[in-house]
Amino acid sequence: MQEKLKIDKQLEKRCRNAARSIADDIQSRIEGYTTTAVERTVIRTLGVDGVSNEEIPLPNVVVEDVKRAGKLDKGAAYWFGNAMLETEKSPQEIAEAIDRGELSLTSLPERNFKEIKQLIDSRVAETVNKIEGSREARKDLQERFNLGPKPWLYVIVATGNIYEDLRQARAAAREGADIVAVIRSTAQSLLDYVPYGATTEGFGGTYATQENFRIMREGLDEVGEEIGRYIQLVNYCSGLAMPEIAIMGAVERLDMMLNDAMYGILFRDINMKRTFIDQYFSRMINSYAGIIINTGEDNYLTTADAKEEAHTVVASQFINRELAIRSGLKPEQIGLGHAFEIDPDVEDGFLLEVAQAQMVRQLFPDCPLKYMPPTKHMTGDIFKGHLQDGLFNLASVMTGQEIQLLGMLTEAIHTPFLHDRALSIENARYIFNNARHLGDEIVFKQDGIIQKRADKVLSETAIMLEEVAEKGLMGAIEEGMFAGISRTISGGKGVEGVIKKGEDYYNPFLDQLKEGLNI
Amino acid sequence: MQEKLKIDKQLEKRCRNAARSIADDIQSRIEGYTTTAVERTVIRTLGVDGVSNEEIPLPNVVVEDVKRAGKLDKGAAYWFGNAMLETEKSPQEIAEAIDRGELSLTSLPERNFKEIKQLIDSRVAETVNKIEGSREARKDLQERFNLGPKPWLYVIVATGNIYEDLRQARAAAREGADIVAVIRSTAQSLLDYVPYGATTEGFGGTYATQENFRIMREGLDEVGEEIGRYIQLVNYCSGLAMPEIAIMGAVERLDMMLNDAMYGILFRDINMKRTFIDQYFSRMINSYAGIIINTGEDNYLTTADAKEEAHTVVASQFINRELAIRSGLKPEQIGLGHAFEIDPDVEDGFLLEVAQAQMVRQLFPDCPLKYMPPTKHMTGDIFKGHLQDGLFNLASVMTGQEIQLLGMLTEAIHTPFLHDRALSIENARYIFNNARHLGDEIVFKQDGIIQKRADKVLSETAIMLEEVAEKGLMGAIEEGMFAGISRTISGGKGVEGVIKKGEDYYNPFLDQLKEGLNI
Amino acid sequence: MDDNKKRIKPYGDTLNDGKVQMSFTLPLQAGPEASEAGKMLAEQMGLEEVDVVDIKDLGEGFCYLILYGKVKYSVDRSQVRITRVEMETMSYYEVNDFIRNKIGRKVVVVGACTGSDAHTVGLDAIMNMKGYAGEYGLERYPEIETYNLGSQVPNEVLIKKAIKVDADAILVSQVVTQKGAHVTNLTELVEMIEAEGLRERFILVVGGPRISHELALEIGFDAGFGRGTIPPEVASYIVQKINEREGDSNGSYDQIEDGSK
Amino acid sequence: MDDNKKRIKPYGDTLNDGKVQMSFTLPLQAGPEASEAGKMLAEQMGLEEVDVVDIKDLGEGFCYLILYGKVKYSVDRSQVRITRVEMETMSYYEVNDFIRNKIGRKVVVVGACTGSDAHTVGLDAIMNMKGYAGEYGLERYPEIETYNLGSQVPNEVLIKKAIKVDADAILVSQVVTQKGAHVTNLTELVEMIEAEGLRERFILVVGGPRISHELALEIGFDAGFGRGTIPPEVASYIVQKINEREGDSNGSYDQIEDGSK
Ligand code: B12
Ligand code: B12
Ligand SMILES: Cc1ncc(COP(=O)(O)O)c(C=O)c1O
Ligand SMILES: Cc1ncc(COP(=O)(O)O)c(C=O)c1O
Repeated sequence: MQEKLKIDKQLEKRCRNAARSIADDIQSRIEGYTTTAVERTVIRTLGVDGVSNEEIPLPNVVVEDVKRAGKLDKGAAYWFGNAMLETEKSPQEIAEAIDRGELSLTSLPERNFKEIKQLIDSRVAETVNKIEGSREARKDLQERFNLGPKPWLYVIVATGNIYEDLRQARAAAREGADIVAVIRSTAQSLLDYVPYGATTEGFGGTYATQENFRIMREGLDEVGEEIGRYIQLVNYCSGLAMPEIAIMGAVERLDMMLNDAMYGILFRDINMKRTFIDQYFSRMINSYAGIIINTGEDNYLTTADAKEEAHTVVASQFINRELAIRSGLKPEQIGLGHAFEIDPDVEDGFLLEVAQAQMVRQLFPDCPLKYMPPTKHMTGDIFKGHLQDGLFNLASVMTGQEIQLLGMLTEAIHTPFLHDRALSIENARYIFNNARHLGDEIVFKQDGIIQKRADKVLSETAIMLEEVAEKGLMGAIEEGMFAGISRTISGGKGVEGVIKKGEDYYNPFLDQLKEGLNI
Repeated sequence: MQEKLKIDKQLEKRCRNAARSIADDIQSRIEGYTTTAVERTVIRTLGVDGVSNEEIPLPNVVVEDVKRAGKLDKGAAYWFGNAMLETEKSPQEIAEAIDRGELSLTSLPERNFKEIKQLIDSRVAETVNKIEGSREARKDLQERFNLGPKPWLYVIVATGNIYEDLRQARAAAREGADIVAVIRSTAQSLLDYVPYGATTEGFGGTYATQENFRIMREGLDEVGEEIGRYIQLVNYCSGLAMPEIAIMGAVERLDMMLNDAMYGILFRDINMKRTFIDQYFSRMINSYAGIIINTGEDNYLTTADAKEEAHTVVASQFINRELAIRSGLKPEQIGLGHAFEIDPDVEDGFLLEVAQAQMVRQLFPDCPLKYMPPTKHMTGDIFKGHLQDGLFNLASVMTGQEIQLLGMLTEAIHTPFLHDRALSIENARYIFNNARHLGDEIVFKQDGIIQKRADKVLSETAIMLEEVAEKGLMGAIEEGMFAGISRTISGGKGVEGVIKKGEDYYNPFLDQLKEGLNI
Repeated sequence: MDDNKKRIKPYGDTLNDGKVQMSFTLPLQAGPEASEAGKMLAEQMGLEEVDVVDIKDLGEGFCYLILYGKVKYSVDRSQVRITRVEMETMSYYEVNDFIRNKIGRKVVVVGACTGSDAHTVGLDAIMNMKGYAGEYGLERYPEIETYNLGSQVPNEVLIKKAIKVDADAILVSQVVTQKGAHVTNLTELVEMIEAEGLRERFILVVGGPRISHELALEIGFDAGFGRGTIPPEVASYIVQKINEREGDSNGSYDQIEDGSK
Repeated sequence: MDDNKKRIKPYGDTLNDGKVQMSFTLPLQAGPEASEAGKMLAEQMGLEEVDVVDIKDLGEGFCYLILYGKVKYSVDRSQVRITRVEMETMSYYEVNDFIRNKIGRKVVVVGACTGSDAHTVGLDAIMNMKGYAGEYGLERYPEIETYNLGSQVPNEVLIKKAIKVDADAILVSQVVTQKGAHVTNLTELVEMIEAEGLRERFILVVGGPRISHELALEIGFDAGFGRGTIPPEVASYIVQKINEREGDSNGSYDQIEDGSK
């Protein structure tokens, strides 16, 4: 296919170089650290699950026990392995004993590290095998059922009740949805743990729990079988418990995870270091599990203006991509985010959207793009809103987007009702089918509005990335260069969970992942 | 601007040649005839108006009087002028006397023709001056108020009550409508007369009467003044009283008239000859009055399939254009009709629509195109319907259409409610503004779906036109070549109103129009 | 059946939440007064937690409101009565066999779009050779003789024709319904037929996108067919009805009020 | 005022025709039963001539209906009561002058998105320097001292801060309203403030796209601001309210139930 836009190769190269140096810098700053969330994840891979009487998840209980003793710098796995050898109890029993106050990991005699490592490594290997099993199962099922044509129709469910969510998801799948995301309850990202079990209450969304993942997976596989199409399941790998969610998703065969390098920092005021460390680790898990991540650049445009700040989105895409690659994610797993958020009153706004979508398409030809619908400029006028979503769908099919999060005509009013979603799917199917090959048919004029817009945004992107490279990403965030939001390096939630690794830090899961991913 | 489609000049030429010979043939077959409707129109130009006690319009009473005597071949004007000289009464008094049975035009002594001609010609000249006055007034007002940018937003009102219509029209104008058409009551086209006075009842539309025209004109001028935009007024110049409506519209300053060479024949089963004669005459009036005609090719697609029969639309456009030119209409007055009527389930249907719209645009660059919205495939699903209208609006702005009849989301349900129209206008304004220059930005691929579709339709058009030229248009209609509807030459309504002109046939209005139009 | 399932309520995202979307125009300028008036109206309609999500001034003293709310009413499922044409839908072949075996003569059908209605596509879909939605039209049935009089046929003309060809059934299409045009038209037809004492002689069928069987019965027709009707449905109804009237009357194919569950 | 004008009814294309569009999902499969159930429900809501124009099966035993009808109810215009924040909206300059002349000290305002709500854009629109819709935010007002605590602020933290800076007014933004989250949150705040005996000390203001003044009063706030609020409205309200409480109390700016016409 002929390139529809001319991309200035020089500018593109400058962007890539700057992004590379930004990512390398971040990597070098986080390498020496672990976090409580990372450690909890390792503990989970050993088979600890469930909650205490006070509903505190046992992985938290375990890690808290080591942290309290100030000995997390060796890695929780070390202490836990030691306890397993010493007590000859199962991981679950050990965790329960700690919870009851009968055991403290760091007060046991220390065994030989080799012995510990042998035991723990083999335990972890079981979990790693499980993940591989999920990945294989996905491959098999996708071959058997097929995936729908792209752009894939991505819908959200958000009733707060997992059983209601499933019902709505099944209905959506039958109507043509390819991907279902369960939106999380409003405050979950700030929880420094993962809730447990099936949940039936939540605000604006449903808690992400392992059991909820399982229920949805099972239900979607059932409906997939029925309709002969594999339905992809999505959740959020973000917030203070990010890597734990990653492992849960990997085991329960989620297919995509919202997972952005900066979202938590900017939009949830989570500490930067904490975020980058958790990010790196969780992305390795996603990578290994064959999960596609969805980055969240769309969010910038909810606080910044989409016309003025378009380049910040592209800059962030370059950065997200470089960081993701450093976690072993393959390009086809990096679902870079962007959005259709220009004020609908802007003359030729559609042209600007097409310019952006097409440019991003050409800049990242091997990444699946996650395209977000108009949200900020949606109003109570559901009829106009449906049209805004229609143009969004058209821009998508014209520019070859891949993961199409469907807009809802009631975006400004409430989380989607059953029929809102049905109308959205109808909208996308109608537009996609009616303009299926429009993208192949047209070429953009050399010096037209679209080409010029793309040129402008790309050159602003290069300038911005070079500035960020200069300052370092953390410094750039401090200065509010993304989404107009500024966060300090030492501020934000979860900073107390960042721990400097000791010389003898041991993380069996990290090691096995690195090995498996060849990084 | 670069031509977006390649048009095969050879094919185009074949089409034009065939259309020319078709039109010439029709002209030669109608030249020797007049109709009762034409004669009534002449009588109206002399100042006869109003209705009898039985609500029969006096122009009908007058022409019936001559027809009964079998003397219409001389032209009603001759007899009427004679009576004016003989009785020294005013035209209105004469008409009333005939109605009371006190006078029969053909039983008076016959005066000298020169004398008659002198009197009548000067009377008719007054009416012609009035028409010129309207045309000038339009020009002045359009200069003072401006017209909106194209595509012009064309909406319909159809409450049945002229006062309610006006109210809805004013609201629409303020919301952005450029053109308002008052849809006629369902059965009016079959009335062999024009109702009289302001009317407040009608089914599916409002009667076209001179007073109704006046009321709307006045109201729209008022709102035009208020918003600083000239609002164009439209009605239907079709059916058995076509030329009478033309003269009424000319005087009351309508700006557009639905006026198609074949609509009445196909869709109202009106006799062919009658239609072509009335057509020719009424188009001269429209031409002189500076009125833009709207042809009705869109209607074919309500009974025929838009994908399969697209070439019939183009063929008819060539014919309509040639016939119109023979009535003195300038290309910029010939609003050729077409429609967005492909089944929404057709893959790439939008591409086919764009191909057609773009091709027609390039084939008739000097004619304003009247683009009709989806109707047949609209359903009770108003949300999907609103999107169908959205793609229609997009096709229009992409291909430079000019007269955009707005689709209504409730098309399949009821004649438009006030808010249906408001939502339509909002739809068009949103799409037009958002994609204002999209048409200038894109070029269609050489061997793409769009180009190939245009090629195919044009070549089918040429073949069809040559076949029609062979058979003659009347023969082609007999064979059901348009809209799949077949009509016989001698059948249909109003055939009894076709009269062979005598040697000494006199039609002062026709003569003056011909002179004025240089034909 | 448990009580919960018996009472039907609208659903947004929680069973029986009663969520309803509504829109209408009020003869008021857009503003807080209109918004409140819209809310009050919705409350009279049984809506709770009414939220006027959009209000748009339309000029001329009107405004358009879009609102959401929770309706407090529910429908008892056991009370839902459907009035529908009761018959067994047969295929093209079955209908023809039925006529041959049970009626034993050709069935004659006359159709028209009456009054000022010129929408022929629907009637043609049922009557013409080509048919609709992949199903042959009545004209194609070897055992049915059809007369399609086309558009804008006056009621007198239709009746005259039906008498002349000794029709079994008269099919009327009515598409324009604005201001009740169809009701006037259809009532007139029934009255004219009754006045001539011919009501029992014809099966009277009406169809159109806004026609329901219920309405047809009210007006005095035998059956009404709405949106999406296919020819074999109409054929099946006619032949079964003829058989019921003339023949071994071994079943009732007429309207039945049934409380389905 | 003539009676005709007093009674307000929806309008389609004829005055008082009562035309209403509605849509909802029912927990029934698409089909005649669901269509009839939808019609019955609409009839309970006071609709006549109900026409189910579309019905779509959504799977899982649900279907979606779109319908039109004529509502028989009307609203007596003289009975329409609007509960709105009663005050004179002043400009940026007028507000600052008002503070200087009538209050004679800086006005202190604390704002937050409380509970789990992280939608800061609305509150920022009102409070931040930049403002909204071309109007400066409160932070820009030289006579107003502002503290914007941002998102997901627990009620305790907000109250503590308000006490600490001796705030005149507390501004709360609530955007997430699903399952009544905002009501729980707002009620808790009022109760906590009352429990500490501080209710009279603060002017309590809430805002958000689904917030109405009426709701705010019900919950125990002093005022509520909805969609499209601009900063000077909020500033005007606060300063007038302070003046009324402290000052020459030469007018009532509080909520007034007025029957406007
Ligand atoms: C095509 C069309 C036309 C064509 C008709 C061409 C023709 N030869 O039929 C033309 C352009 C001429 C036309 C003109 C007008 N139309 Co028109 N038209 C339509 C349109 C777009 C589609 C109708 C259609 O063909 N449907 C397809 C057929 C297959 O469906 P159907 O009719 O429902 O038929 C099915 C069933 O109902 C049933 N059925 C129908 N008849 C019968 C009969 C029997 C016996 C049985 C058993 C079953 C049956 O079976 C069929 C197959 O399933 C509709 C809008 C729409 N999308 O529905 C407007 C519409 C019907 N028209 C409308 C109007 C008002 C007019 C005009 C009166 C406007 C005017 N004032 O000029 C004119 C005049 C027509 C007249 N005198 O009647 C309105 C009617 C509003 C109302 N509810 O009263 C509509 C709804 C558009 C609108 N929103 O304003 N129209
Ligand atoms: C932007 C946005 C976000 C951004 C927020 C970024 C940020 N920093 O604020 C992000 C992406 C982070 C986000 C996340 C979520 N969102 Co959100 N979001 C929106 C969106 C698109 C726009 C809101 C907005 O910025 N409006 C513009 C501002 C200027 O308008 P406003 O808020 O109405 O404010 C005006 C007035 O209301 C008033 N006002 C507001 N506050 C105050 C306070 C005072 C004191 C006063 C006087 C006036 C006042 O004045 C303002 C100016 O006029 C809306 C949809 C929409 N189009 O409305 C959904 C929406 C609000 N979000 C929603 C949801 C559910 C969420 C999530 C909970 C989803 C999830 N489970 O993950 C998350 C989590 C957020 C959380 N924990 O609260 C729902 C809420 C549904 C409901 N009614 O309960 C909405 C309606 C979308 C939907 N249909 O589902 N969201
Ligand atoms: C990348 C990314 N992560 C996470 C979230 C949601 O996070 P939270 O659960 O904090 O609302 C979003 C929201 O859309 C997102 O885009
Ligand atoms: C060209 C043309 N003339 C006339 C009409 C309307 O004619 P009637 O008044 O016969 O319905 C139409 C209908 O759309 C039309 O397209």
